[in-house]
Amino acid sequence: EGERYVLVSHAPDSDSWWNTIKNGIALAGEHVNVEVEYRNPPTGDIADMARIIEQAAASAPDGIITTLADFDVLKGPISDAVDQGIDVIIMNTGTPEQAREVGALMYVGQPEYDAGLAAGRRAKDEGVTKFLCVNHAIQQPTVGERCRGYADGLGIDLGDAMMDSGTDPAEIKNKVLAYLSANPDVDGILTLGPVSADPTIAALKENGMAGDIHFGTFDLGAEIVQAIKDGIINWGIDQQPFLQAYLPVVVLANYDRYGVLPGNNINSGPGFVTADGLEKVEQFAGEYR
Amino acid sequence: MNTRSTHEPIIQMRDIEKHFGSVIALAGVSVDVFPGECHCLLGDNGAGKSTFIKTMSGVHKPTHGEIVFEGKPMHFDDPRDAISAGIATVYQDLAMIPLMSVARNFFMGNEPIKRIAGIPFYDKDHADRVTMDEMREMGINLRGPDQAVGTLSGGERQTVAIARAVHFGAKVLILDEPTSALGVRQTSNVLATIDKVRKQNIAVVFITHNVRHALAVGDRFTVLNRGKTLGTAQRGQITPDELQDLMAGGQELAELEGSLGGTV
Amino acid sequence: MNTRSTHEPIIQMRDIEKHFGSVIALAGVSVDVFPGECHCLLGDNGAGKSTFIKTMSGVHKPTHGEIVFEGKPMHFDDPRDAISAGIATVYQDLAMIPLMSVARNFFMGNEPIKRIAGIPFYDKDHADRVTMDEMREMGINLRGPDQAVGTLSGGERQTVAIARAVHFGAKVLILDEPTSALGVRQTSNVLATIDKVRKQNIAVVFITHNVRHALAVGDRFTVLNRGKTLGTAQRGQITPDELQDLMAGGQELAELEGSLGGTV
Amino acid sequence: MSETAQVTDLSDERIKEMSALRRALIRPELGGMVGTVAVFTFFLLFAYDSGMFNAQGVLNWSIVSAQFMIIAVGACLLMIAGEFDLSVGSMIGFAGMMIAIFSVTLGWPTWLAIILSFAMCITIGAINGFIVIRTGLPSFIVTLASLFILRGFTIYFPQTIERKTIIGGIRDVAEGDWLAPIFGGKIGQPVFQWLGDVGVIDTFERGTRQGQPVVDGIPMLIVWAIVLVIFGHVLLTKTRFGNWIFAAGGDAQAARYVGVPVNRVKILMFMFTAFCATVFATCQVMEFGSAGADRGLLKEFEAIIAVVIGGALLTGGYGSVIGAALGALIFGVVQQGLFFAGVESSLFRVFLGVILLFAVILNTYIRRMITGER
Amino acid sequence: MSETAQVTDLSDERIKEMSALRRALIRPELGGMVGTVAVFTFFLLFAYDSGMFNAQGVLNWSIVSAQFMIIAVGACLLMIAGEFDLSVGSMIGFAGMMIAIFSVTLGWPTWLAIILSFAMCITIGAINGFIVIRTGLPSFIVTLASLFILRGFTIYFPQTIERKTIIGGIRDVAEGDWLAPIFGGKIGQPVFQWLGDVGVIDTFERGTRQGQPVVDGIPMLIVWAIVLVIFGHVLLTKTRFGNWIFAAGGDAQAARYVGVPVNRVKILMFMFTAFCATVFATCQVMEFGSAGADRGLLKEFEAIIAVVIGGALLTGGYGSVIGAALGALIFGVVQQGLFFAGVESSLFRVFLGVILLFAVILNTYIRRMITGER
Ligand SMILES: Nc1ncnc2c1ncn2[C@@H]1O[C@H](COP(=O)(O)OP(=O)(O)OP(=O)(O)O)[C@@H](O)[C@H]1O
Ligand SMILES: Nc1ncnc2c1ncn2[C@@H]1O[C@H](COP(=O)(O)OP(=O)(O)OP(=O)(O)O)[C@@H](O)[C@H]1O
Ligand SMILES: [Mg+2]
Ligand SMILES: [Mg+2]
Repeated sequence: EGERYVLVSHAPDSDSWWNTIKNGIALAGEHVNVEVEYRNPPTGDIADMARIIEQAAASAPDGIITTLADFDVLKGPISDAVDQGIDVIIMNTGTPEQAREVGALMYVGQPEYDAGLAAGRRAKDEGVTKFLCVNHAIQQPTVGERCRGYADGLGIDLGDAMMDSGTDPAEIKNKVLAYLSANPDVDGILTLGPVSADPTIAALKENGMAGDIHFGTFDLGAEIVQAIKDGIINWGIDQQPFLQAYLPVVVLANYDRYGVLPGNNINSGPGFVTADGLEKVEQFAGEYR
Repeated sequence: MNTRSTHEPIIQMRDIEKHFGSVIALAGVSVDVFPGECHCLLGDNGAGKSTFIKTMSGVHKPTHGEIVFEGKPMHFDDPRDAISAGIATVYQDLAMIPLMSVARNFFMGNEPIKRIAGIPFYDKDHADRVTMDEMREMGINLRGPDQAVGTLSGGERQTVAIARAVHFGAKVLILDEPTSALGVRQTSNVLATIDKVRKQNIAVVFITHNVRHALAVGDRFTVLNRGKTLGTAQRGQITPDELQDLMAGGQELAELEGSLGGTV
Repeated sequence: MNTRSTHEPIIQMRDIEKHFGSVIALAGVSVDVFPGECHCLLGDNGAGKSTFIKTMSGVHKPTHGEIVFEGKPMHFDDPRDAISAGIATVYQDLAMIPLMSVARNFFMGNEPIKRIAGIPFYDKDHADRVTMDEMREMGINLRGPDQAVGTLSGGERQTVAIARAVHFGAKVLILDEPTSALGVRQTSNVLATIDKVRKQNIAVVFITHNVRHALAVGDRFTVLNRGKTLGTAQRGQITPDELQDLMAGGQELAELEGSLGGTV
Repeated sequence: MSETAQVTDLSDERIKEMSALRRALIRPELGGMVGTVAVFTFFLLFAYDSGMFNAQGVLNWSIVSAQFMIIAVGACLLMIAGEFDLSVGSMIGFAGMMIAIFSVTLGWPTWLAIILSFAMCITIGAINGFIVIRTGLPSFIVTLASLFILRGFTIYFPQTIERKTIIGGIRDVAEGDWLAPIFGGKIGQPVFQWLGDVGVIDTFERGTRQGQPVVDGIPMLIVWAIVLVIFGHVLLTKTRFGNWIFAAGGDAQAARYVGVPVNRVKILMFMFTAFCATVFATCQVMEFGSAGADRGLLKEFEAIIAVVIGGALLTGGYGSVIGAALGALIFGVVQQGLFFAGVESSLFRVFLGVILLFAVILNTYIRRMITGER
Repeated sequence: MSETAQVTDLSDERIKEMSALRRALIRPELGGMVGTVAVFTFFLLFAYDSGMFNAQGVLNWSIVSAQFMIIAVGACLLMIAGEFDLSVGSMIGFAGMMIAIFSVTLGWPTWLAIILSFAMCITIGAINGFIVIRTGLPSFIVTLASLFILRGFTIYFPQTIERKTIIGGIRDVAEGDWLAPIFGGKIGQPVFQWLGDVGVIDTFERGTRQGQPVVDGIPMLIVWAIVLVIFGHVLLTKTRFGNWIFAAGGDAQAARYVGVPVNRVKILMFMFTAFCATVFATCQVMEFGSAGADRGLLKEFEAIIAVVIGGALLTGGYGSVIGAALGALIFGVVQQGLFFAGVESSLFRVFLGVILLFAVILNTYIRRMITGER
């Protein structure tokens, strides 16, 4: 009772996707009656994140839940924490192998590259031949992996298909418009989250390609769900962030209390959300979905 | 000229004190200024001359003392109040804004207005025309009203500043060391301008270090020393040497005169 | 005093021209300066006085003409060269850095060095001591060597600047309008300092607008006008009025004298 | 007197005369104009057939430029008044978030939410100005502090209240509101429909909007940009207040001494900058229907860059709103044009830096010619 | 002469005397000292038992503060010399990326990669300085341009070469290199082992390092910070060159006239700032083994904030390296301390803004007392 767990993410303050994570740990904390904290580097600098993991370790919590946004950078601090006797669970980014290497109990999440690869394969089956990947966080290496995976899944070279879109919605929208008009043979779009997906939806509505062009996206949000319903987005890849946050807390609490631990890693995604069965998603998008 | 002093003073400064934190810049100074006279304010560096005229022109509020303007006690909250009452000041260095055109500088703070559809616009034509005329009158031939003040010489700038003050119907014109950076020719220019202004029955307060400049145009002379006034003298009642002595304090000057030949 | 002029000149400026883009600031000026004399440079605003001494002190390179220093032609690439040759200059406004202490200002560019383990450190003790001594000698009592220059008055700053130049063994001391912003007392102080310096057989080049200041200390007088020299006169060969006339150009002054009583 | 006049004439003879053509050309906006021409020439040559110059393409870079213009006008006037504001970006995020919280979370009418946000942001602008005036600190520091404070609250509020940092659904609650279309609507639809019908503009060939013109109206964003640029230009060059702005930035003390209410001018300019940032935020929120905590990141720099490219002096007292607008145009056209021209998008920053550098050097040269500065 | 002296004496009488204690207290660093005491008091009260003050916790905020110190020293000297550098953050990213590309992608020896990166960055610093000096443009603009240019290349290079924006594996290639440990190593291991053995420091409870102390040495990062602070402080206050730095920033023209080589001083300070940024980057790369395109984001502001909190004047000519170091300490302690105290992380920015504002107001007051400025 009353154990303390810290979740450390690599996301900058304003990244909206992580709200689901916050809500997930908060709910889990209530459910199993433990204290949970969320920490992140304000600008998304992974080197700063390493300091935060060290800081978390210094405050001697019962467990740390963290991402492996950059294995090289985070390997040291995480294995130090493990050796110090703190239980660690890796969530979100990273791979099960890397999680094992740093000594984490388990991995809950969706390896970025693999998710991209799965998306690419599916898009290939659906007839995509040339694509645009809208990257709103070009300086953050992890999300870019999704574009690489997608390209490999399609079996084509990434080339200049990854766009540095920035975060301003009007600029994203107009950059997408410009790109599509300069490259009329593009028949598939991949966005990496709500920040880039929402303006891209607006762009497609504006140039009349909505519903015409193949459109896949990562992560869900209110607008994305609506667009899936409207047939603008073919599918959203749901890595179910809620599970990535909720499960580790529950697992850690139960491990601390009763010594029980699932025997395997948990892949919370990639799950493809399509127009079928959207009510729940719609209701909780951005909050628990 | 002295007959003018029998008029009512246009501005009376009574027992003005001004403290800056722990610095006592003025320790009770009283001066009366009459219309149509040139009142010279003399004194050494740090005597408080600039501080004194800044209280007169609304930049500083006196810590203690009273300003009576045209018979009524006045409280200037900022320079605008003093300017609209008719007190125009040309400050030591800060007369003009170099990057702005002469015309815009000339009308700065008093821009002429032209209403189009009820909206007040800056009347550029009027401003340009007036500026060119006034400047020509002062003997400065501008390349155009849009010429930047930064391209004028120091004396020309002083002249523009004085012309500006006079143009806006000042009743009192305060000049803080207008000649200190000027050459002979430009100094004569400024002194001539002062003379001209005085003859329009405007009161001029003229600050200078230079006794000869003061004597050239002054009607009355007040010497400040370390924040106190050493009294006011009428023109003709005082010789240049007496004035010089008053400013510097006697002995020391004598000592110097020996070695330097009495020409300071 | 005039006997000194028979020596070899320490610095000869031969036919100096200086153009700034399309502006011709100096159109061929020649001046000789002798050790132990005070050479006054007079002239109206914009005559080119500052430009002239800046070519002498290495700030500007002359467009044309030659500088002969102690008999050898010199080419100063920047002020450091001139300073190390022995030409020290006190500029019009830019003598001191207000936020820095007096001692650091005094030694600026010539910091004393103390080697500890072979590493050259700034010798603060020495700098502080020398500064306090020199300042006391000049009649300025500092609160401490760490007092910021910003707290000194204008005259005090000029005095510090002159003391600094003399201290570093200048053979030629150039002063650009050191007295223009000063009161009587501080002016006397500066003039007395010039006199003292001259007696140490240092050549002084003294720029001023004020004929009386010039006559008080000058041995020879060169008048510049619109980038040209109007010739050099010896002390005693010229009256104040002649000098005044030379600076301003005659007629105009006469015109003014009429209305202002001849005391400009 | 004639004597003196002659002397001054002579003095002018020492300076070479300028030809009338040269004098007409040399204006603060010249750098911006040259830049604009250069940029358009470049893209006309290298991206002509990429769709950059058809109706859709033009609208595309116009919108992006309009966004920059809106904040550049505020930043320009403030810079001319001698200050600058690093909190513009955070203010954009904050304003949008406030509208979202008021209208979606609290359920207040959209017009009220918009008006309240304007009031709050303008107040914050005034506080920025007030602190700068009262403490005499450089505005760099003061607004750097508000950059952090505002961004902090923009993240903190929605997170504590709504448990998320993007609040959506504003379009739905704004349905039927009278004020919202002024920021999020379009004008001129009939004209564009007609242009589409007669074939001047392409029409959609497929999809849900088949037969409609590809450009169906001018977004209010562009209207706001034009209105603000005209307003700023007139205010600056044609009114008394404009003269005060120059004076306050040129030499605050000198201006104060001749009776210009410098403090009021500066505070008003801080408020105007905040107003422009809020216009930007409101247009964005109304167009996209959501407010995010990361909106407006780095916009303060982009505004300053546009203004500086447009010929304004960073230290105040000199500049032009038209120039700033041209700077924003250059900025927008280059940013979008690189996509049209197919240049690797991460090189945009490199281009931006290089353009900035060349623009300021050119502008410095022009300014020296105009003002005779040395 | 005694006469004159007396006069000056009198002149001083118009000013109230300061007590000796007060005079001893009033130094440029005072604001930083007061802030440091306040910050530590605060966290000792509110986060004492959170682990913030055990060996590991101390090391944690020490490292973060040391990082800030490294860039603050450079920024401080440059600011005192009258310029500032907004490209520090981009330079950090760029330097790290260059090391990664040279050593991993091109396979060159690590020492060569490090030295080459230093050479490149210092050259870029020199170019920044050179442009500022030659064009007379404000360094704000020039370094803003390099901010964008460098960041652009930092993203462009790895993306074109390696198709990703993060390059890892540097630790592996740096194995056995002679230069790498100077940036990525630790010192004092025996001492800490002993401390761990006697129980002063916690030891690891499991894993390969069981029995070793949790803090097993002082990272070179901290050593570099201390060395740079001492170097900067000595350079500034104890050498001739330090006097020139003050002079160059106080009034470049006046300094030039008395023979101070102002241009050289400024360019050297730009180079030193670049050097500090590269030290930061190299330490980071060597510790973490990878370089990312997002490294160093906003670090330029953090450096400036630390310096300003430490009492330096934004416009140059006044400041102290010790003050800047204290500013960095405050910054680091607050940033990490808020985590220890469990404060919502978005509020960090709010705190930062408020601290910045109070610090500069306090510092302005102190500076006025010291310099007699009005
Ligand atoms: N704003 C201020 N704050 C503090 N002290 C001030 C301020 N203004 C002036 N003083 C002080 O008040 C005294 C009088 O200064 P003031 O400028 O009035 O002298 P002045 O007679 O004009 O000298 P000068 O001939 O050099 O212009 C000086 O000691 C000065 O240091
Ligand atoms: N750096 C420069 N660039 C262009 N013109 C210059 C420059 N410096 C001086 N001038 C011009 O050269 C001429 C001579 O200037 P200078 O400063 O030498 O005059 P001065 O005799 O010192 O005047 P004052 O008595 O006002 O100090 C002036 O017309 C001035 O405008
Ligand atoms: Mg004065
Ligand atoms: Mg001069």
